[in-house]
Amino acid sequence: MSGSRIDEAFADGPAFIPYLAAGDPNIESTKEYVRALVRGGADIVELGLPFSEPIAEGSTIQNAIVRSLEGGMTPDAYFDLVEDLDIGVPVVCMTYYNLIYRYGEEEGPEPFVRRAAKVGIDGFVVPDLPAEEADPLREACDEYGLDLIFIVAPTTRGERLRRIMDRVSGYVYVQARLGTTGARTDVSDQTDTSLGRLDEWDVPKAVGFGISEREHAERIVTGGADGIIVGSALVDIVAEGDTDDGTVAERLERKARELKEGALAGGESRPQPERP
Amino acid sequence: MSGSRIDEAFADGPAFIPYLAAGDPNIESTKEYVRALVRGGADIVELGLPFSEPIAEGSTIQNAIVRSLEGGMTPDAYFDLVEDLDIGVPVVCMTYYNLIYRYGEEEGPEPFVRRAAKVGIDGFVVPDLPAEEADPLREACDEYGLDLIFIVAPTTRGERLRRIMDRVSGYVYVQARLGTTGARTDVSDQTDTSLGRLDEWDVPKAVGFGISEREHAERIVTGGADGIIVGSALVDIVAEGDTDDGTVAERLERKARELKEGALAGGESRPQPERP
Amino acid sequence: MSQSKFGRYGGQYVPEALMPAIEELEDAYQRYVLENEEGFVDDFRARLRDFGGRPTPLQHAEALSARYDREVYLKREDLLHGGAHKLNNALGQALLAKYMGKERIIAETGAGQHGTATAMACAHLGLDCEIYMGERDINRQRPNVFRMRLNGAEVNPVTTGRGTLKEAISETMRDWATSVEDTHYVIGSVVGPHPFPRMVRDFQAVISEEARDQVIEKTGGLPDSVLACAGGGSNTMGAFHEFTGDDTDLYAVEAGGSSLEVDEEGGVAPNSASLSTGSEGVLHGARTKLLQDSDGQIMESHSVSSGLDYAGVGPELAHLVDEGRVTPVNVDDDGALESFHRLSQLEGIIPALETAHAFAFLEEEYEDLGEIVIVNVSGRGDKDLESVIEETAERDIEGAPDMDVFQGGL
Amino acid sequence: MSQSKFGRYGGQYVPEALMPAIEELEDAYQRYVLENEEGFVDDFRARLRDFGGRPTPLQHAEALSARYDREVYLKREDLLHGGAHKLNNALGQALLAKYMGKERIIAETGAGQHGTATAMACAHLGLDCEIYMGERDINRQRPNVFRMRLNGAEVNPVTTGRGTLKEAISETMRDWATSVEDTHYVIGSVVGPHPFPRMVRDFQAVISEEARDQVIEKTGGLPDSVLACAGGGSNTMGAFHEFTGDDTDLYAVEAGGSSLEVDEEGGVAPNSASLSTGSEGVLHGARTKLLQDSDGQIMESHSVSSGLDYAGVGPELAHLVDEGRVTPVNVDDDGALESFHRLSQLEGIIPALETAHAFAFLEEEYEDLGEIVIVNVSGRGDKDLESVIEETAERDIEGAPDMDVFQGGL
Ligand SMILES: Cc1ncc(COP(=O)(O)O)c(C=O)c1O
Ligand SMILES: Cc1ncc(COP(=O)(O)O)c(C=O)c1O
Repeated sequence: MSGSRIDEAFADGPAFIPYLAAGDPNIESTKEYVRALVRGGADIVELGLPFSEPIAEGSTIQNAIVRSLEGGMTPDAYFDLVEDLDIGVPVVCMTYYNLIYRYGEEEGPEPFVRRAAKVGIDGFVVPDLPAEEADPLREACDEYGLDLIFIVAPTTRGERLRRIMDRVSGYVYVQARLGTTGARTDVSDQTDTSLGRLDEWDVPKAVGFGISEREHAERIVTGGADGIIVGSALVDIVAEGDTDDGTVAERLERKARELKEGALAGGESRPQPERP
Repeated sequence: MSGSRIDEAFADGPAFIPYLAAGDPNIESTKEYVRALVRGGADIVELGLPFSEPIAEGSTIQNAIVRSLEGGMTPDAYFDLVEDLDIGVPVVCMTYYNLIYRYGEEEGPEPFVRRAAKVGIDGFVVPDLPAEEADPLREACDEYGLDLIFIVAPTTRGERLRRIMDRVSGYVYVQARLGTTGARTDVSDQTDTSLGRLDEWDVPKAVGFGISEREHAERIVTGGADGIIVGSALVDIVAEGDTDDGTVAERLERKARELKEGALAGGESRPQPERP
Repeated sequence: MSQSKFGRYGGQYVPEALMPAIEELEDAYQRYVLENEEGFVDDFRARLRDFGGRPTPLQHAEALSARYDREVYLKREDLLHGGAHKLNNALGQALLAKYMGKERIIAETGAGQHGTATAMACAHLGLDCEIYMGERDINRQRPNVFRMRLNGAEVNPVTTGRGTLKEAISETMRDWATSVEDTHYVIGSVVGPHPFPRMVRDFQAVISEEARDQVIEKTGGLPDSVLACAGGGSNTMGAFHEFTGDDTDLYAVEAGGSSLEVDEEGGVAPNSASLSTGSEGVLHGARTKLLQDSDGQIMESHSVSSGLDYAGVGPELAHLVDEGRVTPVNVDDDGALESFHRLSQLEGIIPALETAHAFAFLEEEYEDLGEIVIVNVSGRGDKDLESVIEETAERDIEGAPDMDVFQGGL
Repeated sequence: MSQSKFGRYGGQYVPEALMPAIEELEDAYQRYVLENEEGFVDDFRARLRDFGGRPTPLQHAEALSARYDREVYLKREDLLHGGAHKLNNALGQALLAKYMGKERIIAETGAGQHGTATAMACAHLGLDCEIYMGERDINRQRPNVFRMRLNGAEVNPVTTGRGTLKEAISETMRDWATSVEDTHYVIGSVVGPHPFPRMVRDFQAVISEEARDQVIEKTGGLPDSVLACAGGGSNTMGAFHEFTGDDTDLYAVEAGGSSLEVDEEGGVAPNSASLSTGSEGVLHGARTKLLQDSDGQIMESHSVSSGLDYAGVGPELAHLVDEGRVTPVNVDDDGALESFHRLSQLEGIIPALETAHAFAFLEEEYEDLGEIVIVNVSGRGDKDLESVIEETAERDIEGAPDMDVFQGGL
């Protein structure tokens, strides 16, 4: 659990982790958008591999997934996309377990992980895979040196929390509020409590679900987060398309910069965490 | 059970008994139509007092009843109509029991019968009043010297037949076939059998239900009937209104003549019954 | 032979052509139903159980009991196959017809519940079936028309008059007068000539037989009152019969329609409250209480519920009212609709609009009904959804859900 | 704690936010359902009896027995309150939620039967209720939508995907992920994460508990085969559970839809036969057999019956099929429609279109089903009238009544 590319991404202060649905609306655009986000300051990129039943997503990302699937996105196309990216920051694959489980000829998650490692993916977030069912994927990740990021929810406590934190690597995805993904206009009070519960663990804590503004980013990092994850606010920009305000790529870069600045500002207003 | 005006109507050979719904389409017309029928040879007139639930009638007479009720026909209007008629042949009131039962202030059929007698009605046919329920009406009729005609159906046999024939006066209404009133194009085979069953009784037998043509009339009288009752075929003419073929009254008179001739022809082709 | 009258009511006022069939039926009723010849009654009970789903529960209604601060029990005839108490009678008569060797069944229907029950019973027993239904009712109760057709029955529209139950009965009697030799007329309520009122009551009495045992088992005693809606009165008599010897108050809840006033001129009584407001007369084979004008012409009745929309009522019920044993009461269309929504929301039971009348009376008069009240849930409301949408939209019904999405029908 | 897997199937593949609620539910299931804490099971059984109408009959089907020359028995779940077996589960879970102190119930529904059952149970128990339903299903099952509204439930249309059951389940899970602290998700079949498949089966097992006793009482022995239609599989598991230890053949009849062929390109499987043609995968919380493409994307399923229109199936059923204990079979839309009409006409029972699938299999394969056959009549067809009119008119269905008068709908 040390020395992965993901770990390094948290080394220089609070990380900004944008999410996009791969293939929304097509493969070439995704490459362009990801690069724009990196230019804007992304430290890690979460790239969604669309699944037809995205039970953890709100309508913004659901719609992105529909666009992507209609554009012909498949696991193989996804891997090719990542292979082509070459962006210099770690890529985390966010998808649902069935796609991982079904991939390849052999049974289980191993073929998927093997291929992911090969194309340069650094870790996974699998929203429908709680710690209880994660052992096969955890093993395959270990074998190929990939991180397996778990989500902790506001409802995760005590024994459960321990079970998850025993298995997590890369960072822990702190779900800022109950519910599904989706941009909000406020910061949930649950966030600070959730972060507090994680004090005793040394793994980086990245907060997601609902962050859409510079101020959110700042407040959350001030509250103790090591990173912020932003998805729907960016997917909204993709969905809007080019406007008078700039192309999608331009606006993504601008938004990324703004959020990253928020995170940095938050980082300065609190005692820097000791990093190992 | 002797010497009533109805009995006399059967004295001179087979009787022709037309039926019309009183007040169809209005009172003045009914008077005109009844007189036309008498000119055509009617020996007795059955004049229907319309009841809202005529369960024994087919659609022809149902419609006539609707027209009459919509024209404002009531029991009192009916009595006035009959009182005005002055046609020289007996009038039989055909109606349903509720109108008889409800009439007047006192309970039971007596007020209705009293008034009927006063306006010159000679008898009743009440299709929904079987022998079992007829005693109160029979008594009132006896009191005022009116005949109470019963219907015998093709299904009426044995004990039932006896019970009816014990109570009948004027004539017995032989229902030519099962079902409701309505003009037909054939003569039912049931008719002869029904007539046969009545041989032992000496009261006049008039056959109705479905007779519409001269030939029917002839055949039925040949078969032993003492009279024929014709309703729907005449009501059809009323419903049609005046045509190129003549006014309603003219056509009713013509039809009556034709049917009466049929009856007479039938009478000649069989041994005349002995009359007391 | 059984008595043809109940006090001054009842009798056999039918065309002579039908009398032999009625005598045959009296005989069959005596032998099969009263004397259990050939095990008819056992067969009937077994079919009611296995095909019909008897016994139906007597349910303690928690929300209503709390609302009215007394123990309210529901006799759940809505759970009977077909969705109403009507099957008790339809199955009994269709089976009797089969024992009598009849091959064809005819019946009238108002709400369509008796028609569907008869069609189901005939399909179950392999009998031919034709149903007469007023054209207006056909339009008010389309799903039931379709269900009858699905069960293989013919549905004959009746276009005379206002096209409701009264006309349908008249028309079925006309068919019977033609077809009487091989056909049995399965009349749908405790109306018509003897022996129908008595026989239909006997078939429906299973309701109170069960309910009486059940209420004793659940409460240790008898109910203070029993409530049932009354159209022709079959669920009423079924729910009351076994209690008539007890000290239980019996309420027959009629449809007050839109008003108890009568339009003599138009021949319309905008209600179906023959027990409450009617007068003695003869209709459809029996002397009973009727809605009629001063001449004796039968009025067009009205109710928001097709199954109560009838100008007459069973002669036995008329007699029990005269005797003071049954109390006739009535509630109006609005009250019935309100109760329809109330029961749906509070108890999770969507009642027939007919049934809803009994609950409307409960709402109005619960204070006088004693500690233990049984309401007969004569049927379920699935057949009424379309009517409820329309009628609720026309009114301002307390507690109704927002109907907007259903404008334009289902 | 109970086992979370059935062989290789089952498990708990859900977002972490839900896991604490699922653990809480496991605990409540253990205590209340398995150990009858606070008399939960007694309370549940009493309500099933009095509110639900249990036991339902096991009826000897005379016409079908003659037609197939063997003894055919019908387990009459169509007589349960609400019109389908669904209430067994909905009432069990809603009651459990009440014991757990939850105030709000959410549920998904396909045919609307689980939604109506849940809405009824919630009205009965005084719980708030919201139902998610695919927009397409809302249009196919309007009367059920209205019934839910009448019972005071909100009905939330789900517009993603093809707007059927799969999408409704996903959307309900999303709601639950937000509301998990005060809300219980009443899942509608033996699907979803552990403990749902086991718990729903336990609530539905009353079907086979009764049927096993009843068939022994009626025939002196056990049936040679039991047939039940399989969507998610709750009526199937309910009808099979108590027979799994016996020597009785168990047939899960799936919807063959219009074809068993799959359109990989379009992402559509024009059937819902996941047991017969599906492959292993993870959906809606469990590992089970699924209709999916070679990438693992879930296919849009199809069936003429909304209630079977689902790409997955209960994990226990998948396991029993792998073990050879349950035989998966399927019949197509046409066969189901034909059987719908056949049962309506021959037995006087209008079945749900879902249920009709089991009868279609009986018609096709009766020769191999042995002497005594039980068919589980999972529901009644009142909700399907509109669909049947449309679908029958589109096809040339043997034995269907003339539909002309119903063109344009009910
Ligand atoms: C559910 C229901 N309740 C009551 C009635 C009224 O009939 P009766 O008074 O004969 O029970 C009907 C008639 O169709 C009905 O369908
Ligand atoms: C009548 C009926 N039968 C069967 C089903 C299929 O569900 P399951 O397989 O869970 O019993 C449904 C679902 O709605 C239904 O309504």
